[in-house]
Amino acid sequence: MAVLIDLVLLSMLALTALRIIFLKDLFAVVMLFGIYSFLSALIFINLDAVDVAFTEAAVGAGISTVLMLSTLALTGRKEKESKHSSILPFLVVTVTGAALIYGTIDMPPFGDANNPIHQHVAPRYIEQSPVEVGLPNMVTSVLASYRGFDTLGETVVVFAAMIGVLTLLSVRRKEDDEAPDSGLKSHRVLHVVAKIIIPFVILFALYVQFHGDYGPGGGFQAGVIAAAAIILYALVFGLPMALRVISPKFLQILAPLGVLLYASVGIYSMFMGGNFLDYNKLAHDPVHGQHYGIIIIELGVGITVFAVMLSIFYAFASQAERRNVS
Amino acid sequence: MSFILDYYNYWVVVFLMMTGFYIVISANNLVKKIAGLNIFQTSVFMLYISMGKVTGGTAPIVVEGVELYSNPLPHVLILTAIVVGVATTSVGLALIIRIKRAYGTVEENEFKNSDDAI
Amino acid sequence: MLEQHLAALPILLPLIAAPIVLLVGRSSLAWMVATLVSGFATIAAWQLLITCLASGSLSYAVGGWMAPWGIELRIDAANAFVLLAVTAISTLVLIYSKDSVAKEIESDKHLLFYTAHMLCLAGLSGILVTGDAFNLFVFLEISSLATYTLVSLASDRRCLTAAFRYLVMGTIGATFILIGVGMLYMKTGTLNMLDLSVRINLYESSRTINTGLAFVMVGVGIKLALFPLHMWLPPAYTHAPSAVTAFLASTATKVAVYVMIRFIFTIFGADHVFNDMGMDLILMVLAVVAIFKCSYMATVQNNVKTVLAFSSVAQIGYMVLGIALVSAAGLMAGLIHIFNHALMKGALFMAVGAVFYRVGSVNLQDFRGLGKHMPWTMAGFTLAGLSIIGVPLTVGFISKWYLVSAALDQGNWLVAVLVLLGSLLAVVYIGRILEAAYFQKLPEGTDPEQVKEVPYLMLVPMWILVIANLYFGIDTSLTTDAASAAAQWLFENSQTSVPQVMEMKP
Amino acid sequence: MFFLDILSGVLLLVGVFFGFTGALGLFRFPDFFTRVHAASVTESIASILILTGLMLQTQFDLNTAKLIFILLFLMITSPTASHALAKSARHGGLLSIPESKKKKENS
Repeated sequence: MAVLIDLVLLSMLALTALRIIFLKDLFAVVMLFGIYSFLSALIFINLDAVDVAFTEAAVGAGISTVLMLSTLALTGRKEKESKHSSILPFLVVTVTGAALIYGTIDMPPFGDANNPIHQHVAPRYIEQSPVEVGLPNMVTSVLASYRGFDTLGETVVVFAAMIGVLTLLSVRRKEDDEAPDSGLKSHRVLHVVAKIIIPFVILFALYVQFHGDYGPGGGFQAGVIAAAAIILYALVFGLPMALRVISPKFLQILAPLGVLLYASVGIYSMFMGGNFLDYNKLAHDPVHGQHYGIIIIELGVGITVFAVMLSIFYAFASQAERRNVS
Repeated sequence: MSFILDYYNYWVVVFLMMTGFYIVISANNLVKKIAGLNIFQTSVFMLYISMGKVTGGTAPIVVEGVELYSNPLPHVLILTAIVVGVATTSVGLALIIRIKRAYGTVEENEFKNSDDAI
Repeated sequence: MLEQHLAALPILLPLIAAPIVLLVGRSSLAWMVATLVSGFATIAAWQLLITCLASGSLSYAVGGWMAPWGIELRIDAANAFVLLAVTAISTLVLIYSKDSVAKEIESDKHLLFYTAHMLCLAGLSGILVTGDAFNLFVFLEISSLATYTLVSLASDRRCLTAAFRYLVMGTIGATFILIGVGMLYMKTGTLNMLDLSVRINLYESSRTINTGLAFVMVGVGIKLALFPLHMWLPPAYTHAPSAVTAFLASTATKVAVYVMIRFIFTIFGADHVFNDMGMDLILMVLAVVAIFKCSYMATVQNNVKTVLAFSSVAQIGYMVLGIALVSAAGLMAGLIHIFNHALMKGALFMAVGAVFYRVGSVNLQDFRGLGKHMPWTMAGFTLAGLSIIGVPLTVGFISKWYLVSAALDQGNWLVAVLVLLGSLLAVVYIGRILEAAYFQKLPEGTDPEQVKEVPYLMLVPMWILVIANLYFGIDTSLTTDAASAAAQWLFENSQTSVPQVMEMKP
Repeated sequence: MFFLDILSGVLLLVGVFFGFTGALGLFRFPDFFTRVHAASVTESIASILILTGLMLQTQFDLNTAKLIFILLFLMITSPTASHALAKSARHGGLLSIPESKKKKENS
């Protein structure tokens, strides 16, 4: 049954991807990309990667699509016909693809429990992590503890993205501009529904943040969801209102603080005599120490991701505002 | 038949990767290039997740009475990679907005012509 | 406590400094914090190099989890050597950048510049120090994102398209590396580099692993601007702000060369890569073509930054050539050239940045008469330029010497001759600039009062590098010791196929 | 339990049928407004049926509660989304087919 679902989803993915090549309407390209992301999230669920599916749906289909749409609003939605030939790219792709297919022939069979990756390294995560780290969600254990350094790097990547976007697009806040024409002003229904929904979305973000140890979720997903709540607010009530609720300056302080919170756990464990990010040293009982460590660093990740995603959205959205005004 | 069942997943993933890669290198419009880049990366994520699957296993969250779990390590790697992907996407899109403002176009051949070579 | 964590310091210092720099709020304060932190990282790198030369290699288990379950930082002579070059250049560039950045970048973006610089340094150090193949990808992306940001900070609009092209190429490269690492992981079940090398050797020959190797090589090839994949580099280096170019040209591609060395020698094993796959021939041909094609391109450019950028691609050819000679001597020549080229290009780009600071553009005709009006800058440029050519008593000579003798050791006359011929092209492109600077008059209508020497904060770091060019060209003990130790270590461990089998018990 | 399984199966099948007709309508209907109409109406009924069918498959524990919440949110958000779409189209000046015909005749 799983194979059947897999096949259907994969063929839908292939169709979506092929369609994108030939489409000239960029709006449709972006929507199809969102569909592509959702479909791959479904495949991830089918392949047991629930955390990944969650993230892909929130990021690929959510944030990325929103950002692409706001870019399109500024750059125009039609791709122009180009005369340059597509033979060379096709050749490159064929050769690369052939190399990959050649490589697959020797691959361990799909789904076989005797594959090397299920025999080495991973068994310890599966067997020992509930004891050593004490969390039922192995993905969180590996993410936050065994490979916590990767996750620190990931948080820094997000931070670097904010630096990049802020360098390129500056958020300008106009105080005097009292009655902005943005937002879906006449949509009474939307206003009411948004007001009902947004608190629940934030509540859900908190749930995902602190329940990540037990189920799918964690700081990253929570940060994205919380940012999505504010983005929804900005879309419905207009950007200036959102800027008044959470100012960009505040976000620019929040994001580095999240990174520092994460790093400070590592520094603290160094002072307690362990290596960097050694949570065992945080409390007398190593498992408690792991627990504290993971909760704090997940919070750091959540704060940074929330601040970064929101300030990136602000930066993009305020470009669109600027164009509307001029 | 079992040969196909063992590998069909990887083959489709390779096809998807190459579709994304083709869009990246052939598209003339920068936004489409970025969309292609995302498709390329998402397909690579699928490669990783495919290798982590164990037939008959469940998601790697401890449930009483379940013995066989899929491999959590690829999931962790891909969580990180997804975040890296969105970071790159946002910087790329920000660059596109600036290019549009500076050149008035986001078609690669058009702004290539409007500057000297290099 | 510091000794225990020495291996982690070069990453942690800039990594933690980056958010702090953003928070301090004032440009001058940010500059001070960044420079100090970079200086401390240099000291740590120096200590690491000394430790590694004395005692082999260091390992640091992040999070207290033993490899291969946790992430391991692993330092030996090779990466300590490159790390020293990277951190030292970063410190000097930061000192230099105070005035240069004030001139070239809008004042409200200075904080972002220093933050991005710190992130870039953290990423580069992370790539060098980590012993985990996936962790390498993460740090690669940190440094790349920071680099795109840095390149796009310039005021010329062409920096945007350059940065975009760099972003697309860089992301394709990183994704290729991701695919390659995925294939290795699939066959071995591990991501730790040493563990990978042990387990790869269990297979006689596997298509999946060979494909993984090919993808990693192409991905790294993009990152290091190996010849046919170098097209992103000249525009990026040309249009980036001067301080950024000085930093990137002398560090980023070098780190990518190091990654290539690490993958070939530590993970796959030189024997497998070169004898079974025949990579040495491919790399050698590409390297030689790079040297000639790009040196030639350098001779016909008008923008001096572009000249030096093409020269960088050509010089990368020399490094790859050293690797492709497949001998400890060749590898040593490659490693020495990584270090030496960082010194030369750092000094040259700083000098060009100084010219930009006063003249406002860096086309060849703008260099006319500068020998008289900016004597110190142009003297520095001349010495570093002689070093690129490979004149005796400079580091360039040392690199070429070891490269040629490594080639001759193998009886490879052709390569030795080609290396020397390549230097002739360097004479042409450096000579054109010097000719303009010393034998022509300042163009009409320029105010000689305007064109004068740059501030000391720019001159001093430039001259430190110039003097280093001369010093390491005369007293070569440090560079050759470190490089030969590193090359021996890499080469022997790669030959005996199983370096140190680690304890595999949980 | 057998009875519940049958019931849940029937609900799921009917839900899938409605979902399918919605997709068909999305493709086959002539203009924007009829398409939105097809998609939104069938989507609401399909999601009610499918989620109820799924609830019957659970052990009536936390998962059931989660499904109820999902249903509640879908009931609020999906009609709102359709409404917003249609209203924006209207504001943007998009006309339905009879209207555009009338406009043509008038002009």
